[in-house]
Amino acid sequence: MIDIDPSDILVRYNVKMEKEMTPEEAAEDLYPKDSTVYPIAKAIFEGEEDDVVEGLEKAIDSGKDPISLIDEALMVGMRVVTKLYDEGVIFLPNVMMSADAMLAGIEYCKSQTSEVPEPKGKVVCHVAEGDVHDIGKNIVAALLRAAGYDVVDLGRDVPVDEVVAAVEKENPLMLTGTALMTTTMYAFKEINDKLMEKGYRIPFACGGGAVNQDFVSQYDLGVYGEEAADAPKMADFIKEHGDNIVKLREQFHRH
Amino acid sequence: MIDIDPSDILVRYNVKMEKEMTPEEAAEDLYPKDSTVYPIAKAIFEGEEDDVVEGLEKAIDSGKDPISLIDEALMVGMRVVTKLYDEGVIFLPNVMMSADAMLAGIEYCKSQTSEVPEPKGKVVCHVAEGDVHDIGKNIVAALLRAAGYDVVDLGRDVPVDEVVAAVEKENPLMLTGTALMTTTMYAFKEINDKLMEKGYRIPFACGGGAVNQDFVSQYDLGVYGEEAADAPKMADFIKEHGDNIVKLREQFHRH
Amino acid sequence: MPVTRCTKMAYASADEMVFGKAVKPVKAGLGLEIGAGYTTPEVNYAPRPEAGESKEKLVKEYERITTDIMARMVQIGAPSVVLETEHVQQMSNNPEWGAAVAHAQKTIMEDYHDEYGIKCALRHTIGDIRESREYLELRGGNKYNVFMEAFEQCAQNGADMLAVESMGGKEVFDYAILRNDMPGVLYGIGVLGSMDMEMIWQDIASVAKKNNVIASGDTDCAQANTAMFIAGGLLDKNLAHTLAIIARSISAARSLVAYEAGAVGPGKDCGYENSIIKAIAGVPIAQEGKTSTCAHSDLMGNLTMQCCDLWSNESVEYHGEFGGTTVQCWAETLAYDCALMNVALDSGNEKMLRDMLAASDMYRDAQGYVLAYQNAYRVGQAIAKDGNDIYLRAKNAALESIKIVEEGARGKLELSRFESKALADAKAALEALTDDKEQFMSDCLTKYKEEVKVFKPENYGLK
Amino acid sequence: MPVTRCTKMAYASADEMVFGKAVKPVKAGLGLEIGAGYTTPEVNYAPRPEAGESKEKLVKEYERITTDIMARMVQIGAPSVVLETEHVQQMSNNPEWGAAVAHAQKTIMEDYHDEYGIKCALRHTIGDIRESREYLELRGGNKYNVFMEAFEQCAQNGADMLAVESMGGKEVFDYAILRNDMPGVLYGIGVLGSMDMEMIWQDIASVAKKNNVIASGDTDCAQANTAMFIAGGLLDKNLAHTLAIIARSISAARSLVAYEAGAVGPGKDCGYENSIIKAIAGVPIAQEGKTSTCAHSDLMGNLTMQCCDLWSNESVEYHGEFGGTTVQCWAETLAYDCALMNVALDSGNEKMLRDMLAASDMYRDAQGYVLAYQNAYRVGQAIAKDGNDIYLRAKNAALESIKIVEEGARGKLELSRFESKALADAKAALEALTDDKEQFMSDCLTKYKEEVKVFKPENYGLK
Ligand code: B12
Ligand code: B12
Repeated sequence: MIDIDPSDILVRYNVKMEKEMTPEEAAEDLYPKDSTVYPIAKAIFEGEEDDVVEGLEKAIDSGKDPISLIDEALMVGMRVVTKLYDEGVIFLPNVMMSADAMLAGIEYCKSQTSEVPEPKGKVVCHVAEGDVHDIGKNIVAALLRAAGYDVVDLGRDVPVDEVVAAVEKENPLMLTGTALMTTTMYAFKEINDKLMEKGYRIPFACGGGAVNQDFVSQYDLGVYGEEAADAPKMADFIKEHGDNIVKLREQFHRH
Repeated sequence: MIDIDPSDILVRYNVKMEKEMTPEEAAEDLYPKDSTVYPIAKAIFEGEEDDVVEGLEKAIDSGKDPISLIDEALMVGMRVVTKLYDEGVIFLPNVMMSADAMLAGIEYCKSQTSEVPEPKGKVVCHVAEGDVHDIGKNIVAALLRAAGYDVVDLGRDVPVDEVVAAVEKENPLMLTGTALMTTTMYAFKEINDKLMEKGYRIPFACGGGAVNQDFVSQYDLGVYGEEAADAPKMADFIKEHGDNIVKLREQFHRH
Repeated sequence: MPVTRCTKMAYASADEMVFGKAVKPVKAGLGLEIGAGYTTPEVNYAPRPEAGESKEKLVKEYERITTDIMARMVQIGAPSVVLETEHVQQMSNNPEWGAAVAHAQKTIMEDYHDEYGIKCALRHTIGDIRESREYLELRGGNKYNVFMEAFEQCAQNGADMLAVESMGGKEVFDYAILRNDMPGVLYGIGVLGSMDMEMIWQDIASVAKKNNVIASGDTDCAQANTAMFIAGGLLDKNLAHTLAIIARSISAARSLVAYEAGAVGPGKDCGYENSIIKAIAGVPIAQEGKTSTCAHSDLMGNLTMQCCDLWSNESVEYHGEFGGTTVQCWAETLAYDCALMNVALDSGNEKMLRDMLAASDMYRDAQGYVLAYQNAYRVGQAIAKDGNDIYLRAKNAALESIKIVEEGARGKLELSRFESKALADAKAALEALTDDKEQFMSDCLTKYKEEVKVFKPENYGLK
Repeated sequence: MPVTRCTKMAYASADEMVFGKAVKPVKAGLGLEIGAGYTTPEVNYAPRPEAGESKEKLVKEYERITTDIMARMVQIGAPSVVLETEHVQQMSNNPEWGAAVAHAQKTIMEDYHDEYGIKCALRHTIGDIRESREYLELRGGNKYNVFMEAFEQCAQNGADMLAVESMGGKEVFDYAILRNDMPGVLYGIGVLGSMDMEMIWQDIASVAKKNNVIASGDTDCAQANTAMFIAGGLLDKNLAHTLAIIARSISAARSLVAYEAGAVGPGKDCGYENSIIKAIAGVPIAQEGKTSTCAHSDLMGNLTMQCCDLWSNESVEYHGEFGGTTVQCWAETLAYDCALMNVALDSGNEKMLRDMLAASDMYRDAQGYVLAYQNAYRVGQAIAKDGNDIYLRAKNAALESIKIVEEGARGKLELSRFESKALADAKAALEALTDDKEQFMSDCLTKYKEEVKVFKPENYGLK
C-alpha cells in the first residue's frame, strides 16, 4: 500500500464541525425543569419505553391528568428530540427510538382514562403504485407520529384509487407520497387529478429518490419534500399558516 | 513514457471498416457514361469550378440546352457526391466544394440563356434568437442548396417575428431552425405557435447541439433532425410524400 | 443445484487482487470474457416514465437506449461493453415483456457485433416481485412462479446473464437499522437473507444452466445499500457510518450465497460487498462509484474501482444532454475509466493504480476503510473461517469490520465522537451474542415476531 | 497592459509537466491556489431554459446551482472547488445581470467557506457578444463597450477570475474548415484570431488588475473546437481528424496571446490546446475530457487530464437525476477524479499516472497523439522558436503537428487512408506558403475578401 496524508486529499467536515457538547449535555439544557416532567422528557430522549411509563405512572399518581401529560410531558420531550435532530446533534435512530417510546407513553396515558386526547391532525401516507421502496415512507410516517400527528399508513405499491378513497374517508390535513422510481412517480399526477376532480385541495407532499421539485411543481397540489424531516414541518406549517400550496412551495422548494 | 499495445485498449473502427475502394473509384462507377455529361459530373465531384464551367461550355456548344444541363448534368454529378457522402465514402468538405462548383455551374447556365429554371422548392433557414452558433446552419444551408433547393438564409440570432415574416413572404416548403443553447431553443416553440396562429402548417425542421427529439416533439410543426444531411432528405421526403408531420417524424425521429 | 459453502480464500493474499482479473473469469455474450485481463464498462439505464405505458413503447425505448450506447462505443473505439437492464416491474410481472425487451436489445447488439466486432453482452436483472402490499411473499405460490418464469423467458430470448437484487430479511432489517439494532441487522441480512438466497439461487442457477446462459449474481441492495444511503454523506445525520459498514460486512456473508448455490459472477454493480466476495470466491465483479453519481452519491468513488471487472454507472434515466443522451454520456465516461485501468494492466502498473484508487477514499469514512482491498480481504477471511455456518460467518464479518475500524481510528482514519460511540455500542451488542446459530435464531424469531408486525416466519420456512 | 511575446519554454523538458503543478501557480478566491500541488474540480452548468426569462429567475437559478454544488462538495469531503459561470447572452448584454449573478453566487460561496473552510473560487466567462446578425463587430462601438462593462461589473461583484471564448477570425475559419482549406484556417485562427486577442486581452487584463481579480484565459472554442466537433467520433465523415489537429495546433499559437497580454491562467477548460500552452507559458490550466461527456464527446477523455490543474465538466444543464441535480452528480465525479490525481501527487506517483492517462488515448486518433504531453511540448517549441511572429509561429505549429502525426503513423498510430490523404494535402498546402507574414496577410486579405462575404477587414484594423 502507498502512504498518503489524507488531509491532502479530503476533509472530514463532519469531524471538523462536530459540536463541543455531547447530545446528552445539549438535551439536558432543553429539558423542562419541572420535576415530574423532567424524567419523562429525559426517558423519551433516551428512547426508554419503560422509564417513560414509569415516569408517567408517578406523574399520574401525583395527580396529573393522563391526557394533559401527552402534551405537557411526552410532546415536550419529543420536541427536545426533534430540535436536536434538526440541529444535527442527534441522529435519526435516536428519533425513531424516542418516537417508539413516546407512542408507548401515549398508549399508556390513554389506558389510564376514558377521555380521548384532542387530535392534532391526520396525515395519510403511501408509496406509489408499482413501487416497493418503502423505508423512506416509514421514516416519514414515524416522524409525523413523533410530531403528534395521526398517521394513516397505506403501505407500499398503493393503487391510485385507494389513495383517493383514503383521502375521502380520512379527510387528512395532508397526503404524502413516496416514489423512488421514475416509472412509478407518475401516479402522483393521477392522484392529483382525481383529487382535483373531486374537489379536494389538500397539500400533497411528495418525496423519495426519483421525485424532484420540477416534477412535483407540475401538478396543482404537489409540494416537494427533500428529507423525511420536512414532512412534520409541512404539517406544522399547514396548521399554522393554512394549506396554501403556493406558500408551502415557497417554504419548502429549495432547488 | 510507458509502452502499451494500443489494440488492448481501443479499436480503430474507422480504420478497420474503411472501404477497399478509393472515393475516386467509387465515383467512377457512378458517373453517367454520356461523354458530354461525364466530364461535368466528374468536375462537380472534384469540386473544380473551372472544369465544371468548361464542361458546360462544351456541352452547350454541342447543342445542349443550358437549363436542361442543370438537371441532366450538374444535379447528376451532385447526386454522385451525395450518395457517396451518405455511404461514408467521402467527407463533408468534399460535398461543400462540390456544392460550390455546382452553384457556379448553375450561375453559368443561367447566364447563357434568358430562360429561368423551374425551381425545386424553397427552404428558409435560421439560427434561433440569441444564438450565434451558426456553422451547423451553414452546413444545412449548403447541403440544401447542393440538393437543388432555393435557400433563404436568415442568418443567426434571428428574432421570432422575422422568422415568421419570412415564412409568410417566401412560402417555403420547409423551415429550418438551429439552436445550440438550451436557453435559445425555446424560440422554436414561439415560432411554432405564431405560425399555427396564422394558419401555417409547414414542417419546421429543428436541429443543433442543444435541441433534442423530445423537445421538438412538444410543438406541432417540429421535426427533429440530428445531422445536417437530414435536412435535404426531409425536403425530398416532403416533395415525395407531402408535408405530413407525423410521417416526417416517423421517418426522422430516431431516439 | 447443490450448495457448496466457501471455506477458503480464492486469493492467497490481498495483494493479488486487481481490477480486470479474476481467478475464475466468465465468458459471456458475444466474444466477451469478464475478469480475463481487461475491464469493461457496464451501462445501466432506466426508461423514461412515459415509456412504461405499453409493451411496445417500452421495447422501443430500450431499442433506442441500446442503439445509442452501441453507437457511442464504436464512435470512441471502445473494445467491449456490457448492457444491464434492470427490469421495471412490468417486465418481471409480465415475463413476456422482459423477454421482448431482451430480444430487441440482443438483436441490435448482434448487429453491432457483426458489423464492428465489438465484444458485448446483455445482463437482465429481474425485479424481486415476491411481495404484496403488506408482506413479503418469498416462497411458493404464484408470485414465485412468475418470478422464475421471468428468468426463464429472458434467458431464452437473448439475456446472456441473469441477476437479481433479492429482498430476503428486509422486513426485519428495515426495523432494526432505524433503531441502531445491530443484532437485528445481523438476523435480517446474515441469517434470513442468506436463507432466502440459498433457495432462489439454486433455482436461478438451474434456469441458467438449462438455457446455457450465465447465472451472474445478487447484491444486498435491499439492505446494505439502504443502510449506506440512509447514512449518506459526511454531514447527514440519519445513521452512523460506522453502523452502515457493519451492515455491509454482514452482507458479504449473505451475497456470497449466490456463488455457493451455482452463480459464477460477475457480481452485481451495486454490491459494495463485492471486493470481499471476490477475495473469497474468485468470481469477477461489477462495481460502481465515481461514475455512478447519476444514480447516487457515495464516499468511495475511486475505491470501488480497485478490483472491479465491470465498471458501472448503476442507472441513469434516459434523456437528452448537451453531449448526447444520458446513456451515451455515462457509457463514454465509463469507457474512459476502463481504458485507464486497461492501460495499467497492459503496462504492468495495475497494482500501483489500484493502490491509488484505494488510498483516495479509505480515509474518507469508515466504509471505505473497511472495503479497501486489504481490509476487505480480512473480512473475507473472517467469513471463510466459519464458512459453513451462515450465522457465525456473518457475525465474524461484523466483528472483524469493527476491529478494522478501531485499528484505523488509531491511525489515519478520523471518526467523529458520534461514530465512535455508535461503533462501541454495536460492538458490545454483537459481542454479547451467542455463538450458537440455533439459539440466536430462536431468540430472534421470538423477538422480531413480536416487534415487527410485517415479519412472517413462513417466508423463510420457519415455524 | 504591454504585450510580451513568449519565445522560451517554461518547462525545460516535457517530462516536468504534470497535473496539479504549474510553474506559475495562481492564487484566487477564498483560500484557493491553482497549480500549487493539487488539482481542483471546476464545475460548469447551464441554467434551465425557462430560467432566462427574467433577471430574478436567473439569479435564483444560479443560487440553487451554487448551493447544490457547495453542499455536495462538503458532503463528500472535497477540499476545494471552482465554479465557472459561462454567461448566457442576457448576462453579458446586460452587465448588471451578470453582476447580480456573480454577487449571489459569491455570497453563498463565502458562507460555505466561512462555515466549513472549503477552498473555492468563482470564474465568470463573459460571452463574446461582439457581433451582429450578419457580421462580427469586433472593435470599437457600443458592443465593445458593453463587452468590457460586463467584465468590469462581474469583477466588482464577486467574480474571482475573468475569462472569455473570443471569436476573432471565425468568419474566415468557418468558410475554410468546411473546404479543407488549411491556409485559410491558419489565417483565421493564427493571424486574425491572434490579432483580435491581443486587443481584447490587454483590456481585460487592465480591468482585472484594477479590480484585483484574476485575468484567467481564453480558448479557441470558436474555431479549434468547432473543427474537433465537426471531425467528431471515429466513424463521422465530416472532417478528417488529421485536419482537426492541425487547427488545434495552430490554436495554441493563438490562445497563448492571452498570457502574453497579461492573463495569468488558469486557461479555460475547453482549450484542448492548453497542454501546449502550459508547456510554453507555465500557467495553470483547466481541462475537460472524460468527465465532460455531459457536454460533448471527444477522443481523449483521459489524456486531457495529463497536466490539468482544474478538471472540468464543461457544462451541464441544471436538472434532476436519481443521484441529485446534474451539477451535484458531475461535481462529485470530478472531485473523485481530482482525488485520484491528488493521491498520485501526494505519493509521488504523478508521472506514472500522467503517463497512463496519456497512453490511454494517444493512439485513439491523431488529435490525442499530438496533444500527448511529450508531443504537445514539441508543438510548443515550434511556437516559441518564432514567438515574435504570430504568423510564423502558427505555421510552425501546424507543420510540427503534421510531422508528429507522420512519425506516429510510422509507429503505433493507425490512420485511415482518408486521414493520411487529407494530411498529405494539408502538408503540401502549408509547405507551399511564404515565410513572410506581410505577404501572407496581403494574399489572404485579397482572397478571403472575395470568397467570404461576411469577412470585414476593419474588424482587425486591416485596410
Ligand atoms: C434499497 C433499494 C432497493 C431495495 C428496496 C428496499 C426497501 N426497503 O425499500 C430493493 C432491492 C427491494 C430494490 C428494488 C428495486 N429497485 Co431499488 N433501490 C434501492 C436504493 C439502493 C436505495 C433506496 C433507499 O432505501 N434509500 C434510502 C431512503 C431512506 O431514501 P428515500 O426513500 O428516498 O427517502 C428519503 C427522502 O427521499 C425522503 N422522503 C421519502 N419520501 C418522502 C415523502 C415526503 C412527503 C417527504 C417530505 C420526504 C420523503 O425521506 C427519506 C430520508 O430523508 C435506490 C438507490 C437510490 N439512488 O435511491 C435504488 C433504486 C430506487 N432502485 C431502483 C430500481 C431500478 C429497483 C428495481 C427495479 C431493481 C430490480 N430490477 O430489481 C427494484 C424495483 C422493485 C419495485 N417494483 O419497486 C432504481 C430506480 C430507478 C428508476 N427507474 O427510477 C434506484 C434509483 C437504483 C438505481 N439507481 O438504479 N431497491
Ligand atoms: C464552437 C462553439 C462556440 C463558438 C461558436 C462558433 C460558431 N461558428 O458557431 C463560440 C466560441 C462563439 C461560442 C460561444 C458561446 N457558446 Co458555444 N459552443 C461551441 C461548441 C464547442 C461547438 C459548436 C459547434 O460548432 N458544433 C459543430 C456544429 C457543426 O454542430 P451543430 O451546430 O450542432 O450542427 C450539427 C447538427 O446539430 C446538425 N444541425 C444543426 N442545425 C440543424 C438543423 C436541421 C434542420 C438539421 C436537420 C440538422 C441540424 O448539423 C450539424 C452537423 O451534422 C459547443 C459545444 C457542443 N457540445 O456543442 C459550444 C456550446 C454550444 N456553447 C455554449 C455556450 C454556453 C456558449 C457561450 C454562452 C459561452 C460564453 N460564455 O462565451 C457563447 C454563446 C454566445 C451566444 N449568444 O450564442 C454551450 C451551450 C450550453 C447551453 N446553455 O445550452 C455549449 C453546448 C458548450 C458547453 N457544453 O458549454 N461557442
